[in-house]
Amino acid sequence: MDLGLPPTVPFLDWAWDDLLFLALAGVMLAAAIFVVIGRDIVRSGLAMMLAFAALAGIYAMAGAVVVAAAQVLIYIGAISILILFAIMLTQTKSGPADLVFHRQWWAGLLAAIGVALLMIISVINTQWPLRVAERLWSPTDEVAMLLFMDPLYVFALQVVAVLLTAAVIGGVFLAKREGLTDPGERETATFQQLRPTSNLERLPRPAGVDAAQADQA
Amino acid sequence: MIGVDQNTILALLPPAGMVVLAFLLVIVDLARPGRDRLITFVASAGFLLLMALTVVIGPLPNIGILTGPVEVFGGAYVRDTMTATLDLLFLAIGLLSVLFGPDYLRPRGLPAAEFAAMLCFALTGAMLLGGAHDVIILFLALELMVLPGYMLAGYAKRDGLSTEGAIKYFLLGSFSSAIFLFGLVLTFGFTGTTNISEIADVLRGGLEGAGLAPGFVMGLALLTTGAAFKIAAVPFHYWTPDAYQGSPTPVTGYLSVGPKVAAFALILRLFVEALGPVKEDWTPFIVFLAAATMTLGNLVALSQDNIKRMLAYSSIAHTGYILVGLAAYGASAVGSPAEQAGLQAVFFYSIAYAFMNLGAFAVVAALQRRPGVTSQISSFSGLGRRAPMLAALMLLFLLSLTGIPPLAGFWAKWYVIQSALQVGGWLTLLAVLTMINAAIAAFYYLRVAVYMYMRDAPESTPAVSIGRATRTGLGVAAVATVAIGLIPPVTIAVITLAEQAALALL
Amino acid sequence: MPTDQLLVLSLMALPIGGFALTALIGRRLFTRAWLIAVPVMIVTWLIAMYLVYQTLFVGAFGVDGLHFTLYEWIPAGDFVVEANFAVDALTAVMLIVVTTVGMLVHVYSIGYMAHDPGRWRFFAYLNLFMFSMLLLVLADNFLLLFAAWELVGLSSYLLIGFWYNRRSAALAAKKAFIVNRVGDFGFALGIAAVWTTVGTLNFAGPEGAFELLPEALHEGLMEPWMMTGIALLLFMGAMGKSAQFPLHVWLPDAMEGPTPVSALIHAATMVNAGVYFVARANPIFSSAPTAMVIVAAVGIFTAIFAASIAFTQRDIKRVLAYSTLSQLGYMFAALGVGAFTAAIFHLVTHGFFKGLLFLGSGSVIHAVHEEQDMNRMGGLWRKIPVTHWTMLIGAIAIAGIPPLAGFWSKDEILGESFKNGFQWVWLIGVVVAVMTGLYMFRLMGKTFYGESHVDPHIEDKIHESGPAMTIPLIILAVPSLLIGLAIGFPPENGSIHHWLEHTFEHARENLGLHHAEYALFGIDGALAIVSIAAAAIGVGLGIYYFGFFRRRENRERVESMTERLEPLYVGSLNKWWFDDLNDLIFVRFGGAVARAMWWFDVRVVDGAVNGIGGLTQSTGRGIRQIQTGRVQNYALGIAAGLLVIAVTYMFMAR
Amino acid sequence: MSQSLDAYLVLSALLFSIGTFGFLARRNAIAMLMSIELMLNAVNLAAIAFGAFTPQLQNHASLIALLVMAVAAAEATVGLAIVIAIYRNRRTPLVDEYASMRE
Amino acid sequence: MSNLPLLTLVVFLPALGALLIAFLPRERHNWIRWAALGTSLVTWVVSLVLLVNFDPSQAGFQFVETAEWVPAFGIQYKLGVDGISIALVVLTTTLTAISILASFGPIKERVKEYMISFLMLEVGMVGVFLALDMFLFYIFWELVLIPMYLIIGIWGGANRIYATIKFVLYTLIGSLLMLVAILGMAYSYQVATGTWAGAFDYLTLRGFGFDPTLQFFAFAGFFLAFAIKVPMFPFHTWLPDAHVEAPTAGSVILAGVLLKLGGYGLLRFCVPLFPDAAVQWAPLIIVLSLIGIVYGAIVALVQPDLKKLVAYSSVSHMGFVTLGIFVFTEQGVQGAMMQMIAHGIITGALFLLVGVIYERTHDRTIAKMGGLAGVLPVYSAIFGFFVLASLGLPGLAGFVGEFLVIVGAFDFYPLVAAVAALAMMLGAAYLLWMYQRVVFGDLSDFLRGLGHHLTDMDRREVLTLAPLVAMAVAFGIFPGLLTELFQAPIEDLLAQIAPAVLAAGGR
Repeated sequence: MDLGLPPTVPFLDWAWDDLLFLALAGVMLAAAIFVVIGRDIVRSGLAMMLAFAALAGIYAMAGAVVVAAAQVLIYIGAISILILFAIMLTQTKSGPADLVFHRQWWAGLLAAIGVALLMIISVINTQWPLRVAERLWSPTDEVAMLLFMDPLYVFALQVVAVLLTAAVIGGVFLAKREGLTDPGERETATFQQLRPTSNLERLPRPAGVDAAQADQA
Repeated sequence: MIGVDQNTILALLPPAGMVVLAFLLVIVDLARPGRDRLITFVASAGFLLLMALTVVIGPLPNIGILTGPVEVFGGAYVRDTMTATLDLLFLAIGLLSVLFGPDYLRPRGLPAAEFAAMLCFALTGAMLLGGAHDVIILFLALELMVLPGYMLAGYAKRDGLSTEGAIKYFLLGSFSSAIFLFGLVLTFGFTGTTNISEIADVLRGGLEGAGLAPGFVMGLALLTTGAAFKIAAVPFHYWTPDAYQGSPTPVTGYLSVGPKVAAFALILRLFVEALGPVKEDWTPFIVFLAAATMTLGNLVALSQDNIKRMLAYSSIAHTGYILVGLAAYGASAVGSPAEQAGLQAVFFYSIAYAFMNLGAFAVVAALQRRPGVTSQISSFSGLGRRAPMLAALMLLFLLSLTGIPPLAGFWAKWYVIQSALQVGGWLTLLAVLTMINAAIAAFYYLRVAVYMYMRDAPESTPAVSIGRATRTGLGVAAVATVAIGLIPPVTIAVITLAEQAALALL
Repeated sequence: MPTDQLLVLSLMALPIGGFALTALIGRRLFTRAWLIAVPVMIVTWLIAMYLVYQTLFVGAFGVDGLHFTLYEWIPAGDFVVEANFAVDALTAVMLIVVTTVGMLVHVYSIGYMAHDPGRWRFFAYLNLFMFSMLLLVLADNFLLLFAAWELVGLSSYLLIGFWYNRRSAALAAKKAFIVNRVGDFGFALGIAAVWTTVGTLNFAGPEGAFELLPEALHEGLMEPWMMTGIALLLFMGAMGKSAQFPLHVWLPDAMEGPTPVSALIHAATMVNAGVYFVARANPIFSSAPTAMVIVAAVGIFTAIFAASIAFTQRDIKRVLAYSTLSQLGYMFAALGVGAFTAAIFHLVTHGFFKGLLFLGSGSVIHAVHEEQDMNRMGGLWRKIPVTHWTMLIGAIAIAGIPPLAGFWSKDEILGESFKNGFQWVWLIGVVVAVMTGLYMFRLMGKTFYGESHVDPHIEDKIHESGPAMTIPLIILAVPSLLIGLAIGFPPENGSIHHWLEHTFEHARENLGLHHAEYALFGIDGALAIVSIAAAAIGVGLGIYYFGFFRRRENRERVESMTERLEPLYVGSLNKWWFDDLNDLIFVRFGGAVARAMWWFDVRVVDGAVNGIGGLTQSTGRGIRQIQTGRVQNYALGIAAGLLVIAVTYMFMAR
Repeated sequence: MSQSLDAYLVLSALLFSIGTFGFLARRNAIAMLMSIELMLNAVNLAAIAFGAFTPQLQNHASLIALLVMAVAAAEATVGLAIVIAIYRNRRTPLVDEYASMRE
Repeated sequence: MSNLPLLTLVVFLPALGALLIAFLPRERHNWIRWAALGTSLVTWVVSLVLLVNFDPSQAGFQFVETAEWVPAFGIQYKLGVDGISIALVVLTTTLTAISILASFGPIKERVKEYMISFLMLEVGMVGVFLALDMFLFYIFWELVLIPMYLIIGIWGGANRIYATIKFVLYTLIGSLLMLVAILGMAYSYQVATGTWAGAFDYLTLRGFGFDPTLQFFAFAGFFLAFAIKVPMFPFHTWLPDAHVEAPTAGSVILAGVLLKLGGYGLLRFCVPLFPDAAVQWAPLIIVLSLIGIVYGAIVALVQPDLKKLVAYSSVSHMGFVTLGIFVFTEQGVQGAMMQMIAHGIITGALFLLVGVIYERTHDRTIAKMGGLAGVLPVYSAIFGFFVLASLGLPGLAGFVGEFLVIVGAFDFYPLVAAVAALAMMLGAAYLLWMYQRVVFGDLSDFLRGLGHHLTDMDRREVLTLAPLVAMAVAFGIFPGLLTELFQAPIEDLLAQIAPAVLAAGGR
């Protein structure tokens, strides 16, 4: 398909791919940042869907079209929706900043920046021994063949199946609302007692000095 | 093509059987809802059957259809002595946990079926972890193990503490999983393979002269962090006390051993087998983690008033002790006997620890059969009079945890120290630190004994009664704790098991 | 086993058997508690006399005496201590004093203790003491002697503290034992030194320490200072037992015990053990001239020091106690100057007359209803004549008026000190002789003469003691009168000198003392005159001040004298503040030190232990705070951990 | 740039860090869950990137990403179930208010 | 006789008895008591049979029993007895029987648990003395800890929990480091020989000759464990607390046997296994011993509590043991052994006596006592006897050991002996002062207030003390009975460390 575009982006002298990549990356990062700083959690959820979509585009650019498709199906179609439902179930819309962010958000920010710097520095400085210059494509059929023919992935698929089953069984149990009141006493009844009290048994002072007092402990 | 041959079936039978058992339990529950005793029976019978099956399949020292390691699914899963040993251990853990469940769950209106089923799923993951020979499987198995664990932690879903523990466990666990996964991917990108043997080969080959690439080092750091989280090593232990305290007590018992041993299996497969060639790089961290973990665990345990929380910190400390074995492996020269000794120590300690720690939690759970009994240490007051047998068992487990000979826990420490001493150097100091820690630990373990034997219970304290399942389970744990320490054939059997399992890794 | 050995053993077996039997069944004998102890003692005395006869007069055991081993007491590799015994001349002489006085005291006690409910204990202890004392003189090695040494200390402890509910008695008993232990500290070390040097602890024989030690010195195997050290360490033991300055403090207090005990233990026998031991160990001491000088100095200083205190004491027994100290000082001075025979001679005579004086004082005390303060006596001589006359004999004897016993021995001591080149000892000795006469006659005067100061209530009830008490007094008066003549005449050539000649051969050789003829009309005569004069002056002064008939002038003389000698008087009255010094050093300062150390133990040593424990706990409690319960904190912790680990990895990676 | 492995990896690192920040800073359990999803996606991106530039990994990377997605789905299921359960107990989704257990 | 595994019998008979008691009904106190006493007496008889059949002329171990245990590490079940251990074994069995008898009166609650604990304690103690395998030794060593922990903690006095935890922690720290040393030693052996066989065998290790660095540290590990147990200054502070809080019989065993474990360990393991290190460490140990001797005695002077006084006196007396061992002379070591036996007998008896008075008055404050001699003549006499024995009166057991140590120390360095001999004075001072305050004088108001409760010792109490009196006298007059037992092993030991002593410039 030839749209008659110039081989590179005008003025910037970038490949068009690069421009697309940058655009998608920009969208994704912006959306991701909105996810983590947005006050309205519903919007955060929606932004997350956007970020996932942009990511799907990047996957496609990186040649992993199957993954791109799966991203749309699974992440956007399933997980995000799930999360949105959960938000609906638990959320009282937006709130002031102190409800959104923990007081130590700045420390978190520092840590995140640190992680980012470390990761970026380390990956940039690495000569990946196996890398090739040219981007490769992962043809869907090959991926499919691999998935169903390679014993590793067959096995992995089985494990994932069990994993999902387990998650579903457990999730249903946990999320299921039971009308009956609890017949047994709940351990929450003892909340107060759980607060650490200080009648700890500490080594008393020398016995000769205040034996009697120490014994009262 | 996938060759489903005899070996594949044999190799995969125990974990597969576990999945089947899980489904069976769900089906039984659907068919006959609320029959807790039936569920417990089916589950324990299933565990026993699977144990027998595992023994029959092998490969165990001198037993088993399989006589050597078998790789299946293109090398994604391996059944060697380590796998078999860990399978047995996980099955035993499962059996005990299932037995301890009903006494606690039933009075609180919690079903046994889902508990048992979740346990089965989690243990499937653990067992797969023991045999995983591909990082993809490793990760999936890890998730399979931890996800049911999160749910088990929140199993008492109407209990605020249980769910609180669960969400903390879940959030932090997922966070660490992501970190771990990133590490895996970086490794994967660096080595170009996911197979554990191949990773080792690549690393072994690629280390000639050249240093490690920063990207891979970053991967190592991420992996170390993730793994340290899973075993609850300091400073990644934060989830442990809260999750353990909040969880229903039988679950706490399981959490304190199952995921921990499984996480060690992961470390053995990943760090020892795959990253063994770069052990010089990660060993210093293990040494540090070991020292920090046992020291902090013990120090904080000193001042705990809640026995579950205390045992949680104590389990952190035990993680530290096990790490000493790993450190011994890491610090020793390649091919030296200390390498094997270190790994052997890890296995032996895990086995001994599983029984004694489960036993201790089981006593706590048994006490809490009557709802309203808190997990404050003071609820042990006068137990020596109220329930002499139970108190004696608790004392036994505590002594074993302390490391008093000739109980299992003593041998475990023995092994750890010995492996560290074999390496010498800094590890000698680590051994000494271990012993000092053991002495500190004696203080809080004995504090429980003080309550049991030297303080009187309040007047109104009701009698203690324990169910048959718990009784059986306690008996098993106690017999194991004593037998591993005291009865020579058993000791030797466990030693051999640990030895062969260690050899399988080298 | 030969009869002689059996007899020797029975000397010890009888009293210890008597002790055991009395301890077990004595209580049921009520007033006849003596029924076992006294006969046993009489038999013991008879056996002892037989042995003495065999040793000294028949010479049945030769010059070296009878030596035999019962069994190996402590076999510990090279270190072997036997239970071996010896009867030689020195022992025999000691046996005379010990058993005779012991027997008489036993008899005397029948009367003296007749009304005490604890009499069975008393007789049991007396027998125990006799056993220990006999073991002491019979022992043929250092350690066995040391054992006996401690056992007599024990008996002394038990007897001093006999009236246990009297606090002062209990304290005195304790003090006696502990002060003796101070001496024994040195003694034990001395014994250890002997063994380390020569590898044996036996006294006699060619392989005995008394042969080997001087030999080792001769052959240069040991330095002279080592010999001196050994001698001084051993002497420490003797100082303790014989109450020499500065370990004298226990003896006056020991008078808290019943009077027969004072007579037996604290005058006639036990306190002489030090003298006996130094005499026994003469080969060692004579090889260490420096030590000898120190012995002489300590002895003569004690003599004058104690005599000075005896002037002012009011308690009749205390005066006698200080007198005993003083006389013991004489003996040590004699030992120190090399006059071993003289020392033993004085030991014998002193044993008799001091025993007599003590028993007499007991009789007096009994008569005035347990009153010991001489200011509350006076004029008793008519009421208790037997006591008076016998005590007078004792007093003259101790004062050193010839021909009574004390003169001969004391004169010999003074004479030999002068002749052996210790003129300073002689000079002080003469002064002490004056003082002796003075304080003894002060005692006699205050007690028996002058007007009565006795409590009027008991004035009428005073009567002479019964025969059980008076007969021993009379019997003892005989040797006090005559024994000096009997065994010590002619001077330096009496029987005792012949008996002991062989025993002190070593010493003479080592010291190189030539044995000049006694020159009655030469230096010896002159010296004798001096000592007679000194004694006479002392007695004269005593009579002058305290008189036979207490008159106003007497008291005025005393008062004017005390005024003139005020500082000396006060010092003497307060025993030169020695008890206060001890109290200050040991009780107050020592107690403070001990309390300080206890404080140190509880606060510092144990405090460190608990501190470490507490620190551990509080560290735990501190670290505990990082577990905030908030997931974000935890996550932050994890992230921080990750960063730290990653950065470290980066730096550490190859 | 789109031909550069580093670019993808840097992007992945950025996404991972944003997720990390979200996890560290947000109080809402679901927001934290979403942050984790971002982190998992970052992992996937890295995997795909490696696949795109490493012949041996080419197709494997896609499969890894797929498996990770499945895991993420399971994780989300479990997580949301737990969130709902605790919300019933505590009536708040703010995680830092769940601090009954501490020290 | 030789076919019977006598040593195993003597170790595990008490365990059998404990098992039997476990099946007796809990409320049948008398059955339990008699069963425990019977067990301990049978054990005692077996130990006597052992003693009778023992040949003191041999230096080596006799009645050795060996069985494989964990061959992978060369761990064996190996028991054996020599002159040193047999004396301590008999002391242990005797004191245990006496302690059990002495507990008939005072222990009225939880008799069953008490007796089981006591018998298990005996298993551990006898086992420690008999074990010839380092591993087995360690097991018995730790086994002692738990029953004692319970005995103090359950049947102890007011501040018992503090005391028992302190006791256990203190001991545990030492023993855990000893474990490190044991393992280091075994491993070093394995490296040198290439086999684990014999790596824990005492007899093999004893002649092995480890390298100096290992010796230095392994010695430190062992020494700490034993020094705490002995206890040496400055590791002694658990002792007064433990003694004060322990029930009477517990104190008896604590003083009589447990402290001996430390002395025995030094003699059996520290010195022969690490001769070079022992010589190297000796000066420090001697200094600490001397401090302990003098310091313990001085602190004992001012103790207000009878038990504390006796406890501090133990510190002083046990100082002689460590001193005697580390001067490396025949007399020193003989003295140390004698002192251990004597201290076991005498201090055990003193604690029994304190217990007798405590049972009547429920008080141990010296200041409240006084004048017992008039009311309790038999008690006062026996008390006096042991006071004298304790202060080292010749003719009683306490003297021989002390004197031999002084002689041995003098041989080593006279000043050392001089400092040690200070204890003669100080010992007399604190003991006699205490005795005077308790027994002499007028009956105190406190005691008078007790009226007719203040009775003299009954027959059972006399019976518990009579054997101790007999032993104190017998070993004082015939110390050869014991020294002959010790002679051969001690000569053996000294011959073994002679090269090390020579190398260090000793004699």
